[in-house]
Amino acid sequence: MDVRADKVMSLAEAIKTYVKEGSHISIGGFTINRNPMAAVYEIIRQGIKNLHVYAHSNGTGVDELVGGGCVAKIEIAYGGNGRAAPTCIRFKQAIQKGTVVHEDYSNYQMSLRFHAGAMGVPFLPTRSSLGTDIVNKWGFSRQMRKDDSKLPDDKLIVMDNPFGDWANCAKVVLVPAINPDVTILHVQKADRQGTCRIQGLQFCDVDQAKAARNVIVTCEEIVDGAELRKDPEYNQIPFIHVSAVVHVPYGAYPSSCHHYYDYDPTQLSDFAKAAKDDGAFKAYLDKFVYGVRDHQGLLDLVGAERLAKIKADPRTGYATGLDRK
Amino acid sequence: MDVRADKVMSLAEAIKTYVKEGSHISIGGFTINRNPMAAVYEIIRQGIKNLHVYAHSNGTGVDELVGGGCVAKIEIAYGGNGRAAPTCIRFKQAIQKGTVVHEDYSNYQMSLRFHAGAMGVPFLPTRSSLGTDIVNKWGFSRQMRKDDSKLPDDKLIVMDNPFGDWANCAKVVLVPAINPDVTILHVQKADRQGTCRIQGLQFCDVDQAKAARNVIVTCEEIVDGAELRKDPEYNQIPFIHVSAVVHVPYGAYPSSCHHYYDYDPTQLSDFAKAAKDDGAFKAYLDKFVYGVRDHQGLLDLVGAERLAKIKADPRTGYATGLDRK
Amino acid sequence: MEYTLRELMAIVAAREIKNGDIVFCGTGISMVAAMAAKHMNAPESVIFFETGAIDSALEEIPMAVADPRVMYSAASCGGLLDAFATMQNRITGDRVIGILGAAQIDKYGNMNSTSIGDYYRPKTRFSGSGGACDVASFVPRYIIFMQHEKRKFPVKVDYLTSPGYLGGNGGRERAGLLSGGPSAVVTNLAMMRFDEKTKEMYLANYYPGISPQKILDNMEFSVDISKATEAAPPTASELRVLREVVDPQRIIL
Amino acid sequence: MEYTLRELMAIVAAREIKNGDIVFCGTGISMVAAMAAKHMNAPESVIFFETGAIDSALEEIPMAVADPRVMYSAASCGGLLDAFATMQNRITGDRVIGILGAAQIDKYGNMNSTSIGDYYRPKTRFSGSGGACDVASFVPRYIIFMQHEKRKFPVKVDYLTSPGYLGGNGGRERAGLLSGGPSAVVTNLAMMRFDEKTKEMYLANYYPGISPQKILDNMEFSVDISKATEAAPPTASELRVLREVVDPQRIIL
Repeated sequence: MDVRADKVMSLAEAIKTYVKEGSHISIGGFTINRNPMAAVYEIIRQGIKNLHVYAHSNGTGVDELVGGGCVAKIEIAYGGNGRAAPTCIRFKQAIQKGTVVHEDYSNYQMSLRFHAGAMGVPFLPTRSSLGTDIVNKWGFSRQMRKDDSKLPDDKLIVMDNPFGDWANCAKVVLVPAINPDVTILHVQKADRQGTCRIQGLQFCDVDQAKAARNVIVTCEEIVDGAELRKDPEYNQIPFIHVSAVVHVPYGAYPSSCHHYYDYDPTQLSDFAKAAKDDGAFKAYLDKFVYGVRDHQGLLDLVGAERLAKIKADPRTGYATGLDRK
Repeated sequence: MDVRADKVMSLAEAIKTYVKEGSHISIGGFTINRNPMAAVYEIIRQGIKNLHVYAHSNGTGVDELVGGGCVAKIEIAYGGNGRAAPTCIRFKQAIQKGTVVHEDYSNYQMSLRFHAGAMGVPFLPTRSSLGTDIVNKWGFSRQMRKDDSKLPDDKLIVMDNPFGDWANCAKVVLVPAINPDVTILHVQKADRQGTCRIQGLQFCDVDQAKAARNVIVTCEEIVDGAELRKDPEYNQIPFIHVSAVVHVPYGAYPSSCHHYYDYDPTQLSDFAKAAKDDGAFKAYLDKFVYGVRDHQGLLDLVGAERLAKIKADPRTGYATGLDRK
Repeated sequence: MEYTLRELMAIVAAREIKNGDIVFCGTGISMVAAMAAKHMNAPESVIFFETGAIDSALEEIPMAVADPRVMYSAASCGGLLDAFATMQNRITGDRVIGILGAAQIDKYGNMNSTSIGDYYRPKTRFSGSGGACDVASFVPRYIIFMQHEKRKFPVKVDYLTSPGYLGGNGGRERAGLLSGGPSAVVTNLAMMRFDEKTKEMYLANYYPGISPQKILDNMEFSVDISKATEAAPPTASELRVLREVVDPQRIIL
Repeated sequence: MEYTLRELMAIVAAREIKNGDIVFCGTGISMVAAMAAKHMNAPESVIFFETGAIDSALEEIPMAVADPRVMYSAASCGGLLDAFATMQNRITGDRVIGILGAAQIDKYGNMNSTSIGDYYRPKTRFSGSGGACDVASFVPRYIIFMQHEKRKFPVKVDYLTSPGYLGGNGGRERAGLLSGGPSAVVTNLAMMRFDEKTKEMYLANYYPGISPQKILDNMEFSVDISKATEAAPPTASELRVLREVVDPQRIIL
């Protein structure tokens, strides 16, 4: 929450200011789309550890954060990444090795938890997951919850419908609100004050932003506020929720950014291949993350030819006919 | 819920098909903006009675429905209409005379009730109204609720936060979902299948639509679906929620429709004046509602000169410099 | 310089707004006060409306919170759920100052905007809560506009629409509400505040030319007048903002 | 005409979709099946994705439900809350048919897509629910894609991610879930359905050239095979839709 007129800063500064060891964070986007990848790489590069991550289906970004050794705990609905990795590979390995403490929810539940945080209520109800292990198995024990004031006392609560059979519903599952310390989004357009316009699907980005104590927005373009205000109904996030605005062209690469560029099937598949082996993965990080100064450095490694291939077609918003095998 | 490709019909037919004696209805818009006035007049003209109305702050439209003798019960947050009528005049009179049974909520609570209906949950929580008469005084008695399966057993329920002090919250008020038999909206643009694009503020229109069993959309323009689909992120209501599409230019008149026309201060104030007196109000209805065949008839009475005065300026979306005293 | 009491009301309220505040406002004089503050003492304040518009340009004064004039050049135009979440959510909500009005108010700042007499068959029906109950429930401080008349300051409100301090100190917390509550009552005669300990209304400032006794005569309950001082009259610059910038058409004032 | 078992799977599932259905689908073969149905037996069906896109044009097959290919020329692009509300809400939800997949399924159609072994330190970790648990909780009928292997049809799933019929007839209702549940399990060998009374899985159709015994050999639990008939092989027109219209790049198939 911040009303300053100019919040533009460098990515390194934004991450250093708002993402701390042990921070509870969430990132925007979904699997292979609009993940704030430049910010994810910067977090890895700055060596920020022990993050508590709230994820619905943030495929690529979350898998790299896990792979980069930044994550201690994760609340998650889905650790998959489309065709490149039906289960995210570093995530899979971390859970199997027990290096990340995890707790499972459904996608709708995670969405509702951000929605509750944005609304300012302690919980929201849903009819999802009754009778399942999502209700029965808690990743974080009662003791761990009691010891940590940043965790609710219960994973979720099953309750009889207090309005009898209203809405023809016998029971509901209450899921607790999430208020991340920081949410990081990548959007197409933002002004210097932080008002954002997202094109294409919004996923949970808006609630993730409104629920967070601080919001870092990376964007393809910084545009004039007056321009955005010509159609205020298309600006999903007003500046009052935003702490930092960072200009990062291709900031979602190698995930896609609708109307700007497609996902890069080559890079996603190279990442998936490297992720399968600890040595290869170290080499991958050394080359693409630690070995470059910033996101432009990574883009230079990828090269103009590959970026040209994923350039969005103006009609469809994606790279028509892209070889995605 | 309807996937037919062409749902265009006349307003008379849409109202006759979906609005019945005793129907539970809600209308879109807010005080002096985007009320579906043509539909409201058609309901009055068709003499449909005993409606149960769910209203947040639908000023003009609700007041005319009450004045037209169509309303038996109303759940409402606000019966005011801006400067023309700080308290809606026919509404005020009906409550004072006891001709309409009423129950009060707050605007947020009514919004949440539609949101719950759209989400398909029996209730949503809020921190609003604890300690107030909104909690203590029920318009509909327990017995009346018990006898009517279309009313929840409780007006609302105060509950201790089941997650302890999570979100620093001790108690919440649970408000029950609303699922109207029919919701009527006026929007700027719709295609023949019912996908809608609203410009300017959305109020509660989208949830009111998604919560309803049937939705009638009146619109300024029927546009090509392919045109709307060029920017699907700006289409707030997909066709699956819509039952009928009706082309009614100036369908919100005398309330405003952003980017098309402003509210008509003269007509609103003439209505307010007439509404104060039973005889004058009868004459008003005889002239503007019963005395015309359809909405075009009303517009003809108003005349081109008055309509020209409220024409929206392309820059601001309203009639700049309009005399509104 | 000549001024009306209504102009002074707007200015007194505007002075309550701090730079950087997020201001929730309704129709009428509350909108005038919020707009005036933005042009006077709080240039970086952000005005928003329950209908979902945030930081509107307000080139012309809106006649209602759904007026298309609140949509023009806003940072964003959402809906009611967005607007109220901005207040219920503590991250943004703790920065909001609300401006409300009512038909009745009691000594603890509890307000009635619903009806006078029996709820089911009232002598006089008003508009009802609208967003007032929500704002009064959610935000840490809010200003209340009132006309100073005896019947409008009763010992007990006929219907408690919007919570002030309920039964006094700790009343909000016992009911489960967020702390906070009304910070000022601005009338056509005076400005009242609430005692930090008892949460009872007291006279803070009487307007130039208005005696504290006249104020007491226009209230059913009595308030402490011992701390009262005279309010500063409007400055020429404040009046200029009000008359030339905020409401040149004199729609509200 | 030659065909692969994977092609037959997609076609068998597509045949389950009725004209006018709203089809929830995920990535991979479920998307192929939904798209095929739209070009075959259910031209007026509406495909939507948990990411919030409704009735996308799908000129190219998406590789994920967040693929920009689901955004192009959709009726609307919202977010996850919109998509799941469409299913949880009975007005639209009762018209939805879901298509899901899993790592394990039991005889009551309960699915595991979370992990094998101890939940806290699993032998194998999968993606987790995603929207699968939500869809299985909300919609009146859904199709499940499975690879037919013994370990994937266990007596008890290691983690119950998405509810089928839980403990059998009345199980969903006792848990407080909506009625409904899985209507078909489509594998690379057969299609199974669930008995109306017991809610136990039974063999409905075995694919041409596959014996019911081979199917039983590939399951840990046994199912009734007495009602089984041979599935109709794909027609030339079905294969043409699949190969030339739905996935000409052979990205999924």
